[in-house]
Amino acid sequence: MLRFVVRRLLQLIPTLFGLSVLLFAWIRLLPGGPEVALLPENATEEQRQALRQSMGLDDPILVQYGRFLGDIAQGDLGVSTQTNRPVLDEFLTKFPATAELAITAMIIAVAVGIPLGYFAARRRGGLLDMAAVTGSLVGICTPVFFLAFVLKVVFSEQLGIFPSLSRQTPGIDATSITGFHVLDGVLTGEWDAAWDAIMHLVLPGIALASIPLAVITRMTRASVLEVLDEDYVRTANAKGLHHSTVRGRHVLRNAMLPVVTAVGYLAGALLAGAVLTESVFNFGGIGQFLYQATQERDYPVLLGFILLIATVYVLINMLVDISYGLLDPRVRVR
Amino acid sequence: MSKKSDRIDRLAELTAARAEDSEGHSVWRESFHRLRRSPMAIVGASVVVVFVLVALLGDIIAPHDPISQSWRDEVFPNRNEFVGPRPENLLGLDNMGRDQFSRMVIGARQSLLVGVVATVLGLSAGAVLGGVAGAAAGLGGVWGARLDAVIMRVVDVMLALPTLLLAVTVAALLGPSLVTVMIAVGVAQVPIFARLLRGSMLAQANRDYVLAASAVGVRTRRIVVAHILPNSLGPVIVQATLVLGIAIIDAAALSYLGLGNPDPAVPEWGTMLADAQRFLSGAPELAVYPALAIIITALGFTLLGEAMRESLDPKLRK
Amino acid sequence: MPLLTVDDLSVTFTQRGERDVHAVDGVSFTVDEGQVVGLVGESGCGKSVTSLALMGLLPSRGVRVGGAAHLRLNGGSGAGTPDDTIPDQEQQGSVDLLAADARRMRDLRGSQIAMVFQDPLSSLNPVVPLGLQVTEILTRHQGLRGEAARTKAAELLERVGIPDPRRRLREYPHQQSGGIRQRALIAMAVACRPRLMIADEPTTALDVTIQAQILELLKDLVHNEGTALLMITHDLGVVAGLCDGINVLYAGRVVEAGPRSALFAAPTHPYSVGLLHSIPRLDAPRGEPLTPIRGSINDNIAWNDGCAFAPRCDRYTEACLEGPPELRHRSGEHLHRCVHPVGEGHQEGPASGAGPAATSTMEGSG
Amino acid sequence: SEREDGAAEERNESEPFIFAGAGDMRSLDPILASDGETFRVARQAYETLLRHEPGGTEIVPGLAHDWEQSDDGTEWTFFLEEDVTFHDGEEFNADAVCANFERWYNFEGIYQSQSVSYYWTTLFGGFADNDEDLDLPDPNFAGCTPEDEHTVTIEVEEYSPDYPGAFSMIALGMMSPAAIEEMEGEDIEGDPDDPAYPEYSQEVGTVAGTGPYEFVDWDHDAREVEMQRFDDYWDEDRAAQIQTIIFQTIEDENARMQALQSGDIHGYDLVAPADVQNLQDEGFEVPERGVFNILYLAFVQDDAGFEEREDAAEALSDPDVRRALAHAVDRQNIVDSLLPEGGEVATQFMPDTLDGWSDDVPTYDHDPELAEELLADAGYEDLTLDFCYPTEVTRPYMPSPQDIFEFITHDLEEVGIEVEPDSYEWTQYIPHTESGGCSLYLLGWTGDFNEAYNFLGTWFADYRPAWGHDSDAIFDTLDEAAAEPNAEDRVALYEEANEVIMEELPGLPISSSPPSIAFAPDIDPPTVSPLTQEEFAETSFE
Amino acid sequence: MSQLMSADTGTNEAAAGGSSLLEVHDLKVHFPIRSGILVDRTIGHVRAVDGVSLTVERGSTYGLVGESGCGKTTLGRAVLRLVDITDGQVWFDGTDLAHLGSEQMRRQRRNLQMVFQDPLGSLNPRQNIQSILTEGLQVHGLSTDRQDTRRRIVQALDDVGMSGRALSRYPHEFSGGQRQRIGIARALVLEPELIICDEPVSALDVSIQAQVLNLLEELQRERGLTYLVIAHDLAVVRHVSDTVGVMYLGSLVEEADSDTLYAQPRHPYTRALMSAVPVPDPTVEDSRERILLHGDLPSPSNPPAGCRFHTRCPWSQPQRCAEERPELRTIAPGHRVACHFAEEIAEGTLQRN
Ligand SMILES: Nc1ncnc2c1ncn2[C@@H]1O[C@H](COP(=O)(O)OP(=O)(O)OP(=O)(O)O)[C@@H](O)[C@H]1O
Ligand SMILES: Nc1ncnc2c1ncn2[C@@H]1O[C@H](COP(=O)(O)OP(=O)(O)OP(=O)(O)O)[C@@H](O)[C@H]1O
Ligand SMILES: [Mg+2]
Ligand SMILES: [Mg+2]
Repeated sequence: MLRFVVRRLLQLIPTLFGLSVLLFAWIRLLPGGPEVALLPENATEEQRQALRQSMGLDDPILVQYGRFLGDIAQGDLGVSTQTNRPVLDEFLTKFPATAELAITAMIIAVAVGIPLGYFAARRRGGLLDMAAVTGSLVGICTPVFFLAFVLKVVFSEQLGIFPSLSRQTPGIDATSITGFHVLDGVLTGEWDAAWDAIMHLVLPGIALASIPLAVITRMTRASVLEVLDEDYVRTANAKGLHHSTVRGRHVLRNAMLPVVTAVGYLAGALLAGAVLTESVFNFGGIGQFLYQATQERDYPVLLGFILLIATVYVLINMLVDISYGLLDPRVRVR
Repeated sequence: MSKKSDRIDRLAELTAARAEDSEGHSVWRESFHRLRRSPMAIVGASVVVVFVLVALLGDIIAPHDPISQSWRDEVFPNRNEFVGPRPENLLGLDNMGRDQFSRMVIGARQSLLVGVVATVLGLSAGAVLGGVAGAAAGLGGVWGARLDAVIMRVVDVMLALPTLLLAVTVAALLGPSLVTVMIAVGVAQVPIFARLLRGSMLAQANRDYVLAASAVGVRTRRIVVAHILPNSLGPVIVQATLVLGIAIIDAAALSYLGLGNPDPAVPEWGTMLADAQRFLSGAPELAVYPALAIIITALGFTLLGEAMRESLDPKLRK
Repeated sequence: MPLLTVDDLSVTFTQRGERDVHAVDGVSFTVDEGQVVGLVGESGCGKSVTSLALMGLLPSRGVRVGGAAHLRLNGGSGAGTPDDTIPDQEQQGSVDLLAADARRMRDLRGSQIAMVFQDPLSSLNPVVPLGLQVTEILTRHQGLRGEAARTKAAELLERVGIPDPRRRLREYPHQQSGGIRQRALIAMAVACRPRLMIADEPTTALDVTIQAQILELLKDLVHNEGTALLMITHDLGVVAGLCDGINVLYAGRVVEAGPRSALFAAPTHPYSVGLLHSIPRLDAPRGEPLTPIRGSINDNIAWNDGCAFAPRCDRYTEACLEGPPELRHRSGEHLHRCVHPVGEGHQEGPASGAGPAATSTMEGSG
Repeated sequence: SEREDGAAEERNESEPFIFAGAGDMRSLDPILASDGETFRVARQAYETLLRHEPGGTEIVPGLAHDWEQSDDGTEWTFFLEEDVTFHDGEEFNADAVCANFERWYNFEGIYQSQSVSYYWTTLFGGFADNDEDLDLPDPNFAGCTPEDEHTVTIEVEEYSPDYPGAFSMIALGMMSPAAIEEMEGEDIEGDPDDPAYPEYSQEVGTVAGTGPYEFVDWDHDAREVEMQRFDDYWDEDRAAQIQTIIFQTIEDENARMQALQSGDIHGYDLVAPADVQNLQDEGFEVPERGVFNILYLAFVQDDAGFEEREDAAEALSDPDVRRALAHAVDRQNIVDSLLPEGGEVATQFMPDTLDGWSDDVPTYDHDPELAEELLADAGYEDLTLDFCYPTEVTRPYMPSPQDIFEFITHDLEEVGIEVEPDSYEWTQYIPHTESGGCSLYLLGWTGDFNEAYNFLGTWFADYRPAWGHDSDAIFDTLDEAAAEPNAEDRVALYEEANEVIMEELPGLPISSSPPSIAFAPDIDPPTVSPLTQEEFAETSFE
Repeated sequence: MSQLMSADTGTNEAAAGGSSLLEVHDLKVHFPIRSGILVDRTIGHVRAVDGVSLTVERGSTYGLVGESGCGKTTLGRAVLRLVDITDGQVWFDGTDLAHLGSEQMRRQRRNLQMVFQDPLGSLNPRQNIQSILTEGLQVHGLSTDRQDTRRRIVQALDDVGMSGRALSRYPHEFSGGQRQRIGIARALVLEPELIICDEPVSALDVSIQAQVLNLLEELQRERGLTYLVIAHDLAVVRHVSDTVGVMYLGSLVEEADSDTLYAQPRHPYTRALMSAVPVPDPTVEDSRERILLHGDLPSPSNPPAGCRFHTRCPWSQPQRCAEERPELRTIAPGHRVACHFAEEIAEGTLQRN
């Protein structure tokens, strides 16, 4: 098992390395080169030269890449042109908001999707099944931003149940330790702050959960259907085991394997969906900041965030792989 | 003598029912037959057909110029006064006094265009990458394995970038335009297609019929092209259908984020939806129409894709 | 009263938009205590469906089960004390496996009747350690937990001839060889000393040398424990060495049944005869040609139209198409379902190779 | 239970007033800023020597209860309030005033950049030691002299119509001398065009003003500024009512409205016209501000090095083309359909409430036929023009830029002009249009104080690539007006300038319209100001 | 080894002129086991085939039996060069296939054909029967004339007992037996000299099995085909073969003509195998002596030292069996055994332990 974990950890290196190459190539491949992105359209040849000089664009490409890699290794991803703060700092301060939101969404998706998928599969062709199948299809096809907007209008503007924006009621007394508001509230015992943070998470969490929820429901359903047909489930039943044992140990446990993998790549969907959801809910995480960066052509942030998000994504997938290894003894071998 | 043939006829009659006619049905055709019986496919295909027709025949269907603000004297967005459905404007007017119905119709064209171009882009680039990797890994020995490893590493890395995020960044770097959206959405699909085709090809490469073909003396190139590829395309076609749906949603999202066509007059569902949210209190339908259009169209493609997936599923093939 | 009395068992698969499949069609047989009864037949003749019906493991939708299958009980292990919720008949010591409700069946399965399946790899849960898969049945039916269960499980594995049982308990199915896996499945099946064990092609996926080991093990268990065994297989050789009584199935019906000596000595149904002549025998002199059965199982006709085997039968006459043939006594317990049984004088046979199967399908008999 | 009640009451008492703007503030030190979002917040913490009457544009006493000007308008003497203390406990007096002016005048390095100290350079020219790279004007500031403890004289080189208005600019808010001393060492890093603000302007702690509220916290990530009532505020009549006030950033105007409706905020600025009626119907307060702005469409006549604009610039250099454009645009329609109630078509580049507004400017009625004719005569039947508009932004003079853009585009296309749309995010839009990157673009201006020069001078004092319009007639008239201390003569010159401008038509003034602000029903809102200079100290919960 | 070097091309004296069609010399196929953290390294080998030599006479059938995983399939594929040969020679009709260039090998394949175990899996589901059968002709340039091609494939179908009506149908529309016939027809249409049948009947029902076995025999009689039949079912192999080779863990342990093998099995493994095959006759079954092996086939990636079979052998002797690998030696004409104590066991001087 340890070997497996170490192996997976080491496999990160080529991926991250490849990522840096890709990003670097991408900057260079921008039509007209990076100066087009950084200089005004009517820039003079002199300005161009000066920029090329200062960015070392005339150095051999390998030297440039080496410098790029060196900077990254030192955590230097440049400075945001919007805020003038280092990109890494921006990311680190905004990450907790997005992480909190994404985790909420994932919890919703898993907590609702798995039971729903399971019961849909058990009552295949029944009413619940039809509802789950159509519901999840519609869920996948509904643009996140529209859903977010509708949720806001209904639950916040009309019914006034949940707040319509941000992570926290302004002016609430909350101590910040980790940047995760709910966690902070629990750690410090500021229960009202924790509750406030939870209330703020509900609507964006649901909006962001829509796609993962749909995917997990469908996947659970398909995979439960498949597992129900497996010989070992028949064996378990032949042993006269209680229904609950069969369901938990023999059906769900195996049916969860593909779902676990899905959680990994859904993390990507969550990070992407955060761009839209956070903007609608003014949530102030990396998604919204990235959106502002696209608006203001904040290239250092765009590229830096992409690199960091991809790293986070790769890390999540590695964790998912490792937990998959924990769940499925067969993959540990390799 | 006659007694014997009677007897044979009788038995033949009884067994005939199972012997079926001897006209061969290819797997594709069988799938298609199954597809035609699936309600999911029927609904999906109808939506898709209507959508494509509307998109192609938009100019004929649309009763008015979707860009001309012909009735702008009748609409006062600043006072929340809008014009709802009426005989000459089936879906009413938008906030600029344009015929909403015509805009919806012409908007379909943008969506189709983005969807098709992005999918073709993603599919062709992905298929080339995946096809080369798959062929190399399946048959190519040591060097093939290395080529495959290199390509798949690149694809892994691309896969590490969440698709919409990749699209947003591409769009931001290239500047807003329709072409940007197509490229962005297309590029995001490349790794998915590549993986899919490679996986599917590898699965096929291990099948006995491939071995049989090379045992017969078929050249490697022909094995790939004539045996492995056609059998691997099923999932790719399914995915392409699904991607068409996704592309329409993603394109709407990009337009919503302001990364689409910078000309706001050109009707595009995502932009229309983003725009209309401002008038939710006065004219909620302005937002609802494009939203429904996006959902229904994407749903149509998704249903069709899912139905195709089911009809191609070997498990259902008896 | 025999241990298991299967009476007119029929299983029909119904699916909307498709013809009903009569997978099992009026099968009757009995199994006595300590007896090994074989169900033989080609693929698709309904062997597995029969066993699943007896176990109550058929899917709940789209299946019609008819007939009865009484399992004799005599208080004691597993089933617990008499109880108001159990029907009267049961109180008297027998239960109809086809009529019992789901909860009751769960109590019976594993404790009174156990089953061993064909593919030992897919029949074991890949992500649960072998040990837990063995102990869970002990926990369920005997209330054993923790170390007690583990000790008992290790004993069981030891008994079915698995070396180093303690280690295996911690391991997973994929780490075991095919033989070990099948032994483990058998260990689970015998864990609660069931009165009846059903083995559905327990050796088909295994090599001959391993098959011999497993067959030996099964024999041993039947011998020592007095467990009755319903052996399902397509291999007549296996049946010949193991079973006391044999039922030959064809297209969902028993076409011939009897004690093995009688049946092998003088098979009467053309199908049984054909099967026996299809198999190359190791002890036969080389060069003796095989005489296969024509066509394939797809060439059947429905039993209602006559003998399902008629299209493949060399002895077929028009009489075969006059309704379904009856299952008749030949001698003693030897039964057959044939209009023109072998060895009873056959008047009107079509020339070999000119049978209807050869004309209606493309498959010649070579 | 008594204790509980008490706690509940206390919380109610400390319940913050939350107001949403469309952007975060940029700097705690107002001299480093030039944007409305910063000034809105800064106005609560700082005060200026003079200020505007609540709800109007008239200049009234601020920290100076009286002021005098010399005849030539170069010496300004202020008589200061006594007993005024800064948030950090320092005393406000003549020395403090001079400390501020000396500090600004002696800015060095990137502090001198236009993008840092825009208002200083606009109002007082350059610095003691101008950086040669920055191309700065000579300073107009000549010195600050404390006459006595509470009297101070500020001298300038020459008269400017920006005075005394300049002394009411919140950019020149008074900062505690102790704070100034502390800031002294901090440099601005980065580019002159893209400065990295010094830490003191980003973290609460150093800065201190005299206003009714003091800064408590600025959460950059949540983009919230929290302010606390300053209990030692000097003017009891204008002391703050509410204990805590929070300025929040919600970019999307729709989201701002929803936040107000769902009770997450108590007020917000820049209400979309479509929402005004709606909010009022639901019981929200949408007080009407006076009109003090101009929205215009610029006709840029110089390509400024943007080669693809060459043809467009040449066409726009033809006065007939510009006139044709003016006739093509249906401004009344824009005002009727898109702008808030109370908006009017502008006939010249300033609102009609301002002295200097002329009755005799040439007018350009909506007349598409005439426009087409003019274009045909000029030989530009198939003219293609690029037209820029800002995205994702609402300005006080321009509630929905894209809608206005679409209206105008439609009008232009009606007369046969082909429009190439181009959009930029606001922070990109300003530099791009300013450098002459667009042929047509939408922009506007809200006046800082009641002086025509604040409008006209902003655009037409000299040659700007933003207009590409070179006209001695306009520049000279405005120069003359700027140097004329006599109010009456000056107004006459303004009128003349307006007439010339409308004759030459470097761009088309479109409208003046009142920007809207909204408050929750349980709020007693502050007096709203045409200059968007609300003082939230007046606000209270009902 | 030296033979190997010189044997790149040209003919082998031993093979030339003789009646043997196929000679395999010391054939080895080792599959590398790759694993590694960043770059895959070879950390070991699966010795699927580990030094097999055998000769197949023209017009005869050579049967190969052994437990699952012992390398039968690999050996068959290696002959056709469908897997990479690690070492050894494969003389086919005077040519060493093991060292042919890939294009030459491809051409040779016309003469060596293969029938696969899984009849459905070995047919391309998207090709109809016509195209399946024509493909071989096409790639070998034999299908110049449309009519001739059609005649040939119809003939091939006829040979396997199917009608030409099948041509336009697809594999999934046939029964298992019919599919296997199609597989055989595909091999036949090229008129090969040698057909390698890899488990040709093990996926089929008993009754169909007999049909296919009869068909194979019939074809051999009619055309003088040579077969290499691979199966795990000893009864089947013995039934069809003239000579039978018994494989255990990658190598041959015994080889004899099929009657001799049944009458006088000399290798303990063969004996065990023989005794394990059930016979459908109760009297035989009840009276038979059984040699039960314990344990399973060891892993071919880590085979036991000495005699590969010693771990499971009832006669295994402490020292020699564990240390010295027995040669395949001729103990009687046409009877080769790889056991140190073959004679002792046969004479009964060595008892089972
Ligand atoms: N779930 C099902 N739905 C429909 N038909 C079924 C189902 N299960 C089995 N059948 C049909 O019932 C018949 C008997 O199947 P069964 O599995 O009992 O055969 P078998 O004798 O066990 O064959 P094998 O030797 O291949 O295991 C077959 O024709 C099969 O197609
Ligand atoms: N391509 C391959 N890569 C690695 N190992 C292989 C490969 N092909 C076969 N092997 C291994 O080589 C050994 C021999 O396999 P082979 O298929 O020849 O056995 P077999 O005797 O045909 O068995 P079966 O009766 O199961 O078909 C097995 O252990 C197998 O796992
Ligand atoms: Mg079965
Ligand atoms: Mg094999």
